[in-house]
Amino acid sequence: MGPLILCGTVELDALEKRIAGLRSEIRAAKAAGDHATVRSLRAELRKTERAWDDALEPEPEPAKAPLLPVREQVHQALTLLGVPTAAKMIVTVSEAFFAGHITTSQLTSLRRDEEKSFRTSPYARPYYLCAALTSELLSPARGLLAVSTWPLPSRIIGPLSPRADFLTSATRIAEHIMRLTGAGEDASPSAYRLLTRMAQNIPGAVDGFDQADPAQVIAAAGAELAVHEESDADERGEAAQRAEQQLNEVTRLFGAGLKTARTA
Amino acid sequence: MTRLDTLRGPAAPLDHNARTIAALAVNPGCDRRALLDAAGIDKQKTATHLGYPAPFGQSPFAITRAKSFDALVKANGCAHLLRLLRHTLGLSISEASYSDISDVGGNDNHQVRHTRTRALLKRAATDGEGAGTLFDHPLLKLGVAGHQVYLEPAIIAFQIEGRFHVVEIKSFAVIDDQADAGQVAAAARQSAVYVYALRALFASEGLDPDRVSHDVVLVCPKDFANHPTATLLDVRQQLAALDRQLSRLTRIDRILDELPVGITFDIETQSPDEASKAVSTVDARFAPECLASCEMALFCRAEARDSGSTDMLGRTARDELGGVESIPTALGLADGSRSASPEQTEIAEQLRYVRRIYTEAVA
Amino acid sequence: MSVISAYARALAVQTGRAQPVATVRHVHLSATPMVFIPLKLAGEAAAPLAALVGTDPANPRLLVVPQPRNRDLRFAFMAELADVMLPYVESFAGVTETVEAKTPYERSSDAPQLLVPNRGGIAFTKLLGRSTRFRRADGPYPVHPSVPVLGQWLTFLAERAEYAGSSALVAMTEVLALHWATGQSPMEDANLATQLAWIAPPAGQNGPEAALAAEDPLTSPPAGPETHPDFDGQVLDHAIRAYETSNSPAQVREALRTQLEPTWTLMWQAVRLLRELPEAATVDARWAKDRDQFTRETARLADGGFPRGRIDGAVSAAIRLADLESALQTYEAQRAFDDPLVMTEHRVAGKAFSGEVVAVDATRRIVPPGKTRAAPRPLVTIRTSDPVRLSPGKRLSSSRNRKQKTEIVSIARDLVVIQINDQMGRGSTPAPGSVPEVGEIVCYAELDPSGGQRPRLPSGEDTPWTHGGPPAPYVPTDEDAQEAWS
Amino acid sequence: MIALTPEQAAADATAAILADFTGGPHRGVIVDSPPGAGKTTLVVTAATTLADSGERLMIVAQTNEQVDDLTDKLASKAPGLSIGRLHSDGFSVPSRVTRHPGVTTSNKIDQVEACTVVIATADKWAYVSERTWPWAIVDEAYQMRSDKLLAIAALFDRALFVGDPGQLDPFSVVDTERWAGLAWDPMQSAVAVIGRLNDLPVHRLPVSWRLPASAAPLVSEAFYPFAPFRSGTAAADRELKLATAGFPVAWDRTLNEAAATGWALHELPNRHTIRTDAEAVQACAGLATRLLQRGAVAHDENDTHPVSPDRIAIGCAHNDQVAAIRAAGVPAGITVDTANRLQGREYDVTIVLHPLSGRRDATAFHLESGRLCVLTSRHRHACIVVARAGIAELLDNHPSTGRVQLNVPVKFPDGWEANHAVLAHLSDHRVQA
Repeated sequence: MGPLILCGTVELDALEKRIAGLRSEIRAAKAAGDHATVRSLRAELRKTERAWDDALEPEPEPAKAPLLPVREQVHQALTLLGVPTAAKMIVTVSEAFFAGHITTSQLTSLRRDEEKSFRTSPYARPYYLCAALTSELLSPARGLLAVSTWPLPSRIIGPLSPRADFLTSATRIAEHIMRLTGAGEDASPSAYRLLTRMAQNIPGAVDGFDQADPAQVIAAAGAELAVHEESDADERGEAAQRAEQQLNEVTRLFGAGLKTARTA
Repeated sequence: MTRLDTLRGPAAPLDHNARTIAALAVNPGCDRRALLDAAGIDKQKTATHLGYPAPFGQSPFAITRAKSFDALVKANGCAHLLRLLRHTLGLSISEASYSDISDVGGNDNHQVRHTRTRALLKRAATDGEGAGTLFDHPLLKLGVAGHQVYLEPAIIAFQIEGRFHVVEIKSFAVIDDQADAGQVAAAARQSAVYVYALRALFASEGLDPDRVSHDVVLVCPKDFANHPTATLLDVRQQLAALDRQLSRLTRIDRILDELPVGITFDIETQSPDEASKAVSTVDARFAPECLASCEMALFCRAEARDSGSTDMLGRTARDELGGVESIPTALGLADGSRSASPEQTEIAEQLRYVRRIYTEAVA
Repeated sequence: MSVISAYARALAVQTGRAQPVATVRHVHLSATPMVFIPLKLAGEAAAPLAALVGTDPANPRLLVVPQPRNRDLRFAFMAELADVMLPYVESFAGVTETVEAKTPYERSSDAPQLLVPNRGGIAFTKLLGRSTRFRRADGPYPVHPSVPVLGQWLTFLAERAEYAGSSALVAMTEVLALHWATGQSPMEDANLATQLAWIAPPAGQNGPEAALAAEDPLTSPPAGPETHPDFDGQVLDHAIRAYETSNSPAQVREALRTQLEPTWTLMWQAVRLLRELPEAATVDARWAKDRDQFTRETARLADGGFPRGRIDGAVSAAIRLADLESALQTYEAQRAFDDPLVMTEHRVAGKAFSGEVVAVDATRRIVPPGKTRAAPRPLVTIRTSDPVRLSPGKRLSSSRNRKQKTEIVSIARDLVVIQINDQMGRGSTPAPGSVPEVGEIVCYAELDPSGGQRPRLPSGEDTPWTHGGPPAPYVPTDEDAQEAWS
Repeated sequence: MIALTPEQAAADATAAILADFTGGPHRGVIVDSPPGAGKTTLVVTAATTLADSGERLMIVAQTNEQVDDLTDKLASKAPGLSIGRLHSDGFSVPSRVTRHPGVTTSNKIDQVEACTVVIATADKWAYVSERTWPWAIVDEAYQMRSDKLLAIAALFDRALFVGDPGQLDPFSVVDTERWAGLAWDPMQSAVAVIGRLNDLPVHRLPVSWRLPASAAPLVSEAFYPFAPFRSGTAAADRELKLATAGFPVAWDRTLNEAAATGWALHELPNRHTIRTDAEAVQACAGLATRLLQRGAVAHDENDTHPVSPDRIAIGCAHNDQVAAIRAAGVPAGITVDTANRLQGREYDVTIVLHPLSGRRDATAFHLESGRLCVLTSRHRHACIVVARAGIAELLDNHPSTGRVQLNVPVKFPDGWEANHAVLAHLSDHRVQA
């Protein structure tokens, strides 16, 4: 590492000289009232200062390569949840239960890639990560990912579905924690944190700032779900029927509408 | 091509949004600002062209924070929001429906979204219970100075028992039930614009506009955490002020009439000097408070300083100086080097007295 | 603002330099003040980002939070701050003096003084105190034991700052504005760099030139607690990313140092300027109050006192309001009696007048209302050219004897007749010197340095039904200590 | 439904209040009373009703003048009643109080506590302890700061709070934002704090006996938008006559307009001035002088009397304006005072120096609705407003950037709106000087 430091010092000296030079040029330009030059010099100054900062620092190590492919980690999380889910939640669940390390940015183009793959060779894969469909227009619902093998009604999003799906996912997370503890393992603290956070938004699911109890969450979420279930199921069923009739095999998975890909 | 288009030049007009409309009430006495806004001129670019870039901006950290808080409140089918509404307004458990109007089947065209907004809200208003509770990203429309402006509200409209509320999500903190009064006031002014536009929509659909409540649901982070909390904010006073400001926009014609023929503020074809002369033909009403809110403020301040205007000392100082407009005049009256006009007799007498006791005390 | 300060501002514009609005220094300046310049992360309520702090102008301590969104790093920062501040604060607790009073008591001979750049610095200090004083060293989210102690002291100092005339925690721009009128607006005076540029422009520059130059965020970064948005976007964001990848805070430190050091220099320049002013007569008495409160807080904390609650109950709010009003009334009066330049503000408002005594009826005796025996009530006639706007019966005080009560008897053109009501000794005629003499120049004002009396209020547990009944006494809870801080 | 006469409406309201106060389940009853709605009469009636049934009672008012007025009226109405007037050391009680044989005055509570009714200012009551009264009446409760009530609330079991919600709010010279939003914010009025912390019945007196038919609708709409009231008299019941015809000059034209319509706006040319604008000051003093010179006679539902100096008041916003107007030569006996000190008082004719006259910018102080409300609701016959032109523009140009605190009930009306409403009305009565 010796030579590197030496090199860095030389580089630092040069940069410092340049910074000092730029500062005096800015002062001069300012005194002359040449605002345009001041602005461009300032930008240059900031760039140089950053370069100086960077020169002071060693290069960051590259992140470790993932063990499972991203789409499989997503599938894992979605299978646990059983309902169309937004990227952020998928990431959180993956981390809490599967020691996953995907980031939301890795999920942004996932649906588009899956669609491309499906169009090229339909049903070549055992499952596709696909869209949820809005009940009224059967267009892809913004930001949600689903699994192609699920029954169509569960991929439909009606007005009550976001709430119903939230309650369902809370229930399934609680059930999974109970499965783990039942099997003698314990869920991670982040799994409990996630459950507690969700429970705080379900009436009667948790007391104050306590950690949520899975059984209590299941009971409370079930109670509220019972209120919405029927109308939500009706809406979804009706829309699913329409989708079966009106959509082709691609749009049934990835949604109808003008800008399918863009809204992914 | 209207005179306002001529003023703006070839650049496309800036869109109004709730913030710019709310800003109409910030310094309504300023002709310069009124005209630039009415013509849809980019004040930021204009000020930069004139050599006085705006003295403020927004930190990327603040922007990120605002976005992530907004996402948090709406996450999981608005789970946080439903909790808050159930708690503060007694929303019943069964009312949990959520419609997103940020696009219509993937189409985010303004007209399409606005039509959908109207349809959904009308249905909710006429069909009664169960016909919709939360409406995210409604696209509203408002008549401003004679033309229709689309408003892209970062809000949710919300119905409870036939009354509609605006939900405003802001990322400033509510600590021990108090929040920064300046930021709350700004939020109230902006929300008032949405309430106003929503009421206009109701009226045009033949619905009672009073079904849109003047109580806005303000959602903010509580204390030092990210946990959202809701407070009801009564915006009746802001609505009254907005109503009056909108009705006064017609005075633009009066300002235009006083302008030299053919004048333009176009910054693409004019040099900074030329543009600066042109802008100066419209009077500004500079006050130091402008520095926090108007992109043109540094230009206007320099103008006030060059002319020795008492405006640069602040509104209170100006009032204390009995309305004398220039600093040299005030000091001239004080030391007697300038004789007072009849309407300056009183302030001159006071200033002479002030000068005498001030000089004695400093000595 | 009065017409006096408006005039002084106009004069500043004309002369190109700030003009005095005080002839003496009205704040206490410690021999070893601690300068504290905190910065916060934009968009967050109270996420500390950095601070430059210390008592030695040549040796500031830079503290930073390399990733301000990380709660553990924030508390590590607070622990570090405690490491600087607590030894300073506690160093004053040991040395005391005995105060001669009805019941003599011990008072710290000196007390800590914290100087922050502006009003925002005080508000942020208060928030830092609020966000740390309920923390605990044990339980689910433990912090370093010094953090809640620091929180208690920051809260104490921030609450002292609400009292007029306290010098325990002082915003520099406000102190400067108390002594100088610049040629810019009061709003712009909240910028320490431009304000100082008007007061003491660098050689070769006048005030307005220097102030304009000092608006450049590159040479004079904001004095906090907010940082400049361009700095955030172009420098800080980058540096924080570098920390996340490298785990080395060096870049963040360097970036923040550039933002803080110019203000550090300005703060000590301001201290030097203020030291040049002679101290006003009553500064010492007010500082004694600060020392009293400091002594009490030290004792309270030594007894394991709870952190102060989040809000005042009905009774404590009423008591505080009365105390704040009394402190302000006293301070306003003391300042005017200490400083003829401050008194001009009251003279021009017609609430005070200055003039020559032209007649004295020293032997006058009357039976005062409600009394049965005659008592000396001398009359003094003063000729003044001030625009007196007081009416008969108004109570006045004067700097010649601030305790003496006088009242206006009559005003006719430029002649004001006042009656002296007390402080004339026990004899049947006034004691020598207790009544002004003909030819003396005197100044009387409708100002009461005594601060009035605090109304008698019930104790907290006796809060009546009208005010919601007795509140539950404040006991810190786990919930307070665990309050999420993300 | 048959419309009630003003007398019936007022009697019904009083009966309901007394029933609620003496027989209801609440510890407190709030009565909102618009200007001149018979607040004092209500207090006297409530006091005598309680006293007649053998109950002991304490009365709280805010200033010595209010206490003396109440004592005088109470003693006149019920000469047999034993009344204790408690006052501070060194205060000389005026003869209008001491002339009543039933009144005992003292600065010591033990000298007066045996009286059936004990009456004092809130400040004096704060020094009374270890005694309680079953009943209390708190007068001018909207002027009373919440912390003052806190100091005396332990003295009574049940209380009637009477006051005018449209007048000036209590204020403090210190920054009180720290308590903003708290239900017990010490800066609120006594009524606000009891109302927020207790579920108490609120009654309203529906008729103004002071304000003429020409003024009640405007004052009601501009300042009491959610608590409307009406005038107890019809237009024909009140008449203001000027004995001499006057000259065709501005002052006389203004007086003519005021006499004919009950309102006049004496408008001076638009100009920014210092607070003690000499022309405006001169106009205030001059109009008052001319009014006396022209021999104004007031005819009302009770009698016909000349408008003597004690029936005229000049009101303004600041003390220095009061001083300037007094110095400008106002005939002896005419009241000149600030809005704060005119609260609760009544005259035949008032002359008002508009708080916004000659200003370039308005501050919250000058816009406060309570200030304008007090100034424009003191008269039985006519109100003359003196102002420079340009107030409409000032209001239009006023930036609405005020601070908003969470959980603080919005105060209605907003000063800005109230000012607009009054100005719009006055523009129909404008006389240009």
